[in-house]
Amino acid sequence: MKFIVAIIRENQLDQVREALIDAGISRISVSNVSGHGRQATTEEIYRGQIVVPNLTANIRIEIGLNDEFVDKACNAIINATKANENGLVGSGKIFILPLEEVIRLRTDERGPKAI
Amino acid sequence: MKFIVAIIRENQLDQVREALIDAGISRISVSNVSGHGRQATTEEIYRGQIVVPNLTANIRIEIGLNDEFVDKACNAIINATKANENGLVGSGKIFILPLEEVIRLRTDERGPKAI
Amino acid sequence: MKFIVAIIRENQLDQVREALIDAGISRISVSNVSGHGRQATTEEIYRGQIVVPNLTANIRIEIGLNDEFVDKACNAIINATKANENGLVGSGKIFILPLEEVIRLRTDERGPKAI
Amino acid sequence: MKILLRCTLLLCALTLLTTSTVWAADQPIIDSGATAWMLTSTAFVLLMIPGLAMFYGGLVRSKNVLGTMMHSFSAMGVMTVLWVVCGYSMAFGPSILGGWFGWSSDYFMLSGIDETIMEGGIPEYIFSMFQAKFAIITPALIAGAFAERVSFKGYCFFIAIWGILIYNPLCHWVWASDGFLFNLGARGAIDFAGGTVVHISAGVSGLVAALFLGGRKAHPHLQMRPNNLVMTLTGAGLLWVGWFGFNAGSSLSSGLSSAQALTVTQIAAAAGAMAWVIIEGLHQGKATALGFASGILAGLVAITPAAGVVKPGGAIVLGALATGICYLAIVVKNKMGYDDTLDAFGIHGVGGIVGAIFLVFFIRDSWMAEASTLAGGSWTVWQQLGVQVTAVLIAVAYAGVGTWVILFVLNKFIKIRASEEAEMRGLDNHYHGERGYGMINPH
Amino acid sequence: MKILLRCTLLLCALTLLTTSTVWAADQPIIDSGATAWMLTSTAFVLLMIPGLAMFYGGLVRSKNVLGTMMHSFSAMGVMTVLWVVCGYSMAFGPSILGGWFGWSSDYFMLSGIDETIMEGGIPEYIFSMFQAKFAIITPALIAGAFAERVSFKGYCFFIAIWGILIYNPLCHWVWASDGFLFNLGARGAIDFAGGTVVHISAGVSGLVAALFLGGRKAHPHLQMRPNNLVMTLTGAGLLWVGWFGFNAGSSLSSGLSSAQALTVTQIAAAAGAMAWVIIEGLHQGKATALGFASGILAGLVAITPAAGVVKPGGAIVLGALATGICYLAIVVKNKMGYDDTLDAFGIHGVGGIVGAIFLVFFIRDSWMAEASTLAGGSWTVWQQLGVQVTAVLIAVAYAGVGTWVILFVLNKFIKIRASEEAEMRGLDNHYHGERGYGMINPH
Amino acid sequence: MKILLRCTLLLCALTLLTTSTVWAADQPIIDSGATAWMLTSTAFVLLMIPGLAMFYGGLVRSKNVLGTMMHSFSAMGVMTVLWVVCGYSMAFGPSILGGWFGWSSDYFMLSGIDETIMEGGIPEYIFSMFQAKFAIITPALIAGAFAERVSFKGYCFFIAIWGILIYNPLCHWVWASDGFLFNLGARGAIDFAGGTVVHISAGVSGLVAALFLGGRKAHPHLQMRPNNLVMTLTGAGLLWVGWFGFNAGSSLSSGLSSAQALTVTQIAAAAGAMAWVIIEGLHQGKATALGFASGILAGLVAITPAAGVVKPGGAIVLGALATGICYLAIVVKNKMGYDDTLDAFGIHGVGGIVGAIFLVFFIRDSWMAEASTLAGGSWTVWQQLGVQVTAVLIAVAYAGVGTWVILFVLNKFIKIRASEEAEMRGLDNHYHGERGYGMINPH
Ligand SMILES: Nc1ncnc2c1ncn2[C@@H]1O[C@H](COP(=O)(O)OP(=O)(O)O)[C@@H](O)[C@H]1O
Ligand SMILES: Nc1ncnc2c1ncn2[C@@H]1O[C@H](COP(=O)(O)OP(=O)(O)O)[C@@H](O)[C@H]1O
Ligand SMILES: Nc1ncnc2c1ncn2[C@@H]1O[C@H](COP(=O)(O)OP(=O)(O)O)[C@@H](O)[C@H]1O
Repeated sequence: MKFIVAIIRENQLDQVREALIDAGISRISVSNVSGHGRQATTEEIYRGQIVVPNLTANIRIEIGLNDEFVDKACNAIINATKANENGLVGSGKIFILPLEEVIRLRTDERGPKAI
Repeated sequence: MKFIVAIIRENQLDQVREALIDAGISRISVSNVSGHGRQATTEEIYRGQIVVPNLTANIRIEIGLNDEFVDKACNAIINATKANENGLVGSGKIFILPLEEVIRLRTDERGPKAI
Repeated sequence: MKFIVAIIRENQLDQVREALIDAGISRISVSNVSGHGRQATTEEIYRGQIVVPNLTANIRIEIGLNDEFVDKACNAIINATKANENGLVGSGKIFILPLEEVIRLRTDERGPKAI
Repeated sequence: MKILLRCTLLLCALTLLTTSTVWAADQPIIDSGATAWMLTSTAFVLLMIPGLAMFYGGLVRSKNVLGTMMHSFSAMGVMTVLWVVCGYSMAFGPSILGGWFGWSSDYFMLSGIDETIMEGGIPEYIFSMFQAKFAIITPALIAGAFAERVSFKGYCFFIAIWGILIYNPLCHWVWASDGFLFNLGARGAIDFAGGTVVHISAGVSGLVAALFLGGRKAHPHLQMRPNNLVMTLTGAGLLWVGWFGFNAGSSLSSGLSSAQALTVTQIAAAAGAMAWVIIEGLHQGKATALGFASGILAGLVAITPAAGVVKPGGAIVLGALATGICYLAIVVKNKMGYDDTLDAFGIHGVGGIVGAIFLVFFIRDSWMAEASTLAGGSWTVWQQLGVQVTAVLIAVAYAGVGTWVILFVLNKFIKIRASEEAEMRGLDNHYHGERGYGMINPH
Repeated sequence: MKILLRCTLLLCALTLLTTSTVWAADQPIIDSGATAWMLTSTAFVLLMIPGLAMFYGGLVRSKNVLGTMMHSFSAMGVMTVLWVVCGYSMAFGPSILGGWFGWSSDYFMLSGIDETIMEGGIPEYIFSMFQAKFAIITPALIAGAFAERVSFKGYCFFIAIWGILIYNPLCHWVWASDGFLFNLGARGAIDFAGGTVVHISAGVSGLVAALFLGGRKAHPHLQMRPNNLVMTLTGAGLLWVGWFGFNAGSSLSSGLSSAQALTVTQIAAAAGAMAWVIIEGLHQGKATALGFASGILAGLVAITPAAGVVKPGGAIVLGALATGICYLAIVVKNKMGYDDTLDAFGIHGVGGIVGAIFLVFFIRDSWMAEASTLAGGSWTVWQQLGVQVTAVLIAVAYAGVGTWVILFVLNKFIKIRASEEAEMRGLDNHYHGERGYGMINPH
Repeated sequence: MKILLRCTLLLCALTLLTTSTVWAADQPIIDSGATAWMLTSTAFVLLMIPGLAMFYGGLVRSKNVLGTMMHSFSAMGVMTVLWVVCGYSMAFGPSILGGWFGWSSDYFMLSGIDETIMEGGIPEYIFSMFQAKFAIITPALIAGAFAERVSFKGYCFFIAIWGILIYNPLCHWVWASDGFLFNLGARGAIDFAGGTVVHISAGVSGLVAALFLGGRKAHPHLQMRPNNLVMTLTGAGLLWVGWFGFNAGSSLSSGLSSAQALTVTQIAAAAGAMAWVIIEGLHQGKATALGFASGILAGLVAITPAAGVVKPGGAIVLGALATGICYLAIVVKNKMGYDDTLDAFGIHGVGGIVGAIFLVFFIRDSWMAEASTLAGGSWTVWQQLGVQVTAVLIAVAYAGVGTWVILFVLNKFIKIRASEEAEMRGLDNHYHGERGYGMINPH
């Protein structure tokens, strides 16, 4: 099993979620992060001054997956974030970590079937 | 050492925390996540329309543990979340990841004793 | 490759960020967490009553790194948090997890060069 | 604003009497009390704009919160300037073009009223500014219908044109002494503080606009939840406070009719709010805060046209009734599935109609009596009902058709609907280059 | 509201004089100025409700923010309706049942006062609505004592009954011209704007309720911190503004006594706030924003009964004194460990008592002089002190016992205390099916 | 406050006329209407404090939100107390020390004005409290210039001394009947509601303080973004509402001049806001909410000195002009890189100067006519321009130098600048021991 952490643009959450659902992955956890990277972030303007935030608001998606689903998930995310690229550099990352065990609290099931 | 990520119901944080402390685990990090799963989430109502949110607010607990504590921790969480189940499907997951190294910033200690 | 999760004091984010950048690590993800630990947290006062919060606001930094950068990163964080220690116990932890794969969404690059 | 005539006449008579000994009053002298209350009302009505911004702003998704609040605020900018340039003149100048609207070069830039005192002892400036607030709030209400999907530029041009072509004429018909609805029937169509002019017109226009622009991309398959109900609730509180200026100020005096208006306003709002939570409690088992706030609005909207003629008992019924029907309307909307995002029609349109029509059953006897005399002999509730229905239908038709035409034509020049990308990234980021809640992410 | 008599009489005398030439005044004619100010005050006092909602709402945990704000808002609904139905009648009708409360069928649905003008030239409607706001805010204040653990239904029924059985009688005793506290001693117990009626009764009832319902599940071993002090601070600001209506409006006129009341209100609030941050600074080394806000409240509460009789110097002392004692009271509370969650008693109860009692040392000479004449010869501070203490004790006893009885009986029919689960999941989710801050989680 | 003289005289003449028959007025009788409006204005101006707190508070980083709001709130505490003790006396007592400031033992603790009625029929208490609000808001405005880096204690002492040594004298010169700027030229320097006294002095002092204290540690290399623009926008709304009291209240009456002031206030604010979003739209391609809010302020600031003398047309130009120049000033600031954090100078200083100077081109003819007669024959715009420029220069010089001296001396005793650690950890945590947004972290 793998544990995927994907950092995406704030405004691509909906697309990504739909893409994942289409790929049969319905269980995810989403949170807010601020990112710092090379990405040309969408500027903000305050009192006539352009501010390139040094921490951009991004979305962090966490998914526990069985191995056979990993590629599906990654491709789903990659394709979903391709859309509306509107020329901005950088649209985040996917990190794949090893996952040793999962427990479904509701049923105490463990391992792959608990994902 | 293991790195545990537990996703639980927003409103069970207090129970879980107390259970963990009873199990001798006093160091945790908690954050807000929104989850999407099979869980029958507690509905919300807006202007007479029942809304089943497609992203439910959950709590994410992160714990770095020494191996011997892992089961204790999991059981504590499982039992704590059993309570007040009030028939709602799904109360999250526990993910167990391998942890290679820990550093306590205050003392520079490393490894198990730094947990 | 490694995946570093560092929990630091809320108010040391700027120092840490600058230290990391000096160490050549410009890509990070930052989020809010509430922590529970041994740390003597900065008290808060409500209506003449001193409150030692049982969940302190901390900052969580996530960094995907190539192995050769891990020590640099850790040292940067350690040194940055040493400053302004102002006698408070505990200034968090660094957790180092194994990282199997990274994908840069923008270019589909994988592995070390995608970090 | 009919009732006020009676009392202003009285007032000015009185003031003249008390002072005629002093000088031959070439123009009525100031009634410092009435003036004080009108100054205050004007400020209170302005308070409704931030109130509305909070109410609407809290209901959308975080990425659109600033854009939505700006819909209210920008109306404050656009409409004020227009009002000074041509609005006041079109609304309250003598009828031209067969009464379509009014015009008086005197009112251009308000240049002619620099020292005018109206009967009732109020400087005309205040009346003009008080009315300006109504012209501001009406388009701001419309914005609720197409929240989260309109381009800022498109919106600004829309409300400008809408204000000129729809609001000003309607206002003229109903409130100008030579407006034709003002003189309909025995004592005219009853619209004390803007049931038809403000709420019905806004609600209907909103509905038309919502249909014209279509629903949000993700509507209804993605559930969209309020970003800040705390703010929405607070906004409802400010609206309630501001509404006292809105209604009690419409008496254009500081006396009995103001007191009557304020009283029924308070009562109807409370009744509406209670009714909503009770209905919801029975229907859904929860008494929501948003429901309470919506009930406040429904009650306030319904009493707006009626504030001058109904008594407390009537206010309770009217408030509760409006809530009941608005609740129904929204349930129906959800069934039909069109995207009147923040229920501009569901609450302001429906509530306004309910108020304007059902008020006839609660009219103060004294009012009916006078109506009878004016009508020469008799004037029945049913005759007045006819008048009210006519007024409502005219307002609905004019606002509805007019709005559609405006949108249709304007859309040829400016894309009113926000671009796909703007809608996805959020109005705040795309049109305003800002984010509303910086504190949420570490920064 | 005693002082106002003097000046309203003067005013009406005046108005009559200036106008008697005009007609034989069958009823006093409108004083448009006084009316304007009373209309405004009524609106300002209503502003205190959102203000209080923000103040309280910001202090609880996020999961209860809406539920707590709804405690203030729902009072606006429940009490207004009740006031129209029976409250005004019970409070200001002629005494019945040996003066327990008043009643006048005229006041049912306010039907009898549709055109009444009171001496002072104010339509009775406004007086009634102004008073209604007091009946609204009092139970809303109580809610602070048992925040985060009361069922919404239970709360609504509680305030309804409490308003009828506790507030209305108290209000009658203190403010109705035939109330027995109104006629105690030479010039009656001094309670200009509601020290006993509003704050003491609310504070004491809150304390009783807090004890009756018991502390929150996690109190005190879990530290519970405010979810939004920014909102709390803003709420305190709105409360300050609203309080001008509360106090200066209680003069029921627009003249000297209003000015005096407004002045001391401003001063006492400032003195209270300063005192709090100074005390806190010395005691804890930090000057907290919540402390500043609490000091504002303490000062305002203390000056409320006194606003008509003390001068600026006295206001400073009174404000600072109240803050000092409230601060102490809260420290003691924390020691004793009962769960008066938002210090309804610690600030409103204690502050009200301090104000009502210590005001005697700062009474304007002119007032004492008149008192002496009325008392036929002499009237000392100590005699007045006796009167004040009596009034306070009566209020404390009546509110305390009464509240306990109400809770005890009501609890037999409805569980007032929130269920374990409701408390754990939060009032917002459980009773209202909503969340206050949607923006915090990605959505 | 010059204009008001004319109208108060008229008013009192009138009142005397109508009532002289009644008694030999030993002191002017109350004008309940004017009193009502002044009571209301006083409350409205107080509303500006929470408004300003929200406006400023939303613009800083989360860790400083409470500290920044406390800058506004604590001014409410400190300045009120000082005003009662010595401020009113220094500002409006008869000149002493060659007119540097005034003094009258009568005004100590306001003891001498307990029953005074001013011409115009307003209790002096209200005038004193109305003026107190100006003394509160001015230092609160300064705080914007050195936000996020000042120690709370240092700030409190600074505003106390600044109020005494800078504000009171300036206020005396401009508004006291024996102030030398009040009597400059034909009809004095025009400063209707505080362009020089409030905005210019605040802006300039802010600039000096910002330079004296130096920039924030992270300025400019770290981008610092607003924590809550939603709150900032709401605050701007409250400021707009409060400004009606600020300007229309400065007529010290309830009549024509109040109406004129209110009208131009509304118009200038709208024009300013529109202008800002248009300029920004052309310059940056985005119409920001913060820009809109800033435009509102620029317009309001510019009209403040002019509200009594310009007409609607002029108000539009003045508002737009002020916005244009303020926008420029801020662009320049960003180039120069000094850290006037929230643009206290960029908006209040610059806007105030623009208003005070350019108003001469839009003065009402009637005013110029009277000026001519007073000047004995002729009085040209250019002469008035001279007067205005003089007044502005004096204000700039006095406030600038004075502030520098105060800071220099005070800094010897108290560290005004926040410690490195305080700045890093945030004012909220370090000075107030609190956090503003508890809801953001699980708790
Ligand atoms: N090595 C990394 N560790 C943690 N977060 C990262 C890392 N690289 C990228 N991110 C996250 O992804 C976001 C986009 O990063 P960016 O630098 O634009 O990606 P790219 O590598 O394509 O340039 C950043 O804002 C950051 O939040
Ligand atoms: N595979 C997963 N990856 C990430 N988060 C998950 C996963 N499964 C569950 N979660 C989190 O746990 C919460 C509960 O999930 P749910 O589907 O109800 O659990 P169950 O598997 O018991 O049905 C979800 O809202 C989501 O936040
Ligand atoms: N084992 C752990 N698992 C998760 N988070 C931890 C752990 N240990 C520490 N933390 C985080 O680091 C913060 C500081 O912890 P603290 O106990 O002060 O460190 P120390 O171990 O130096 O005493 C805590 O608030 C918590 O958020």
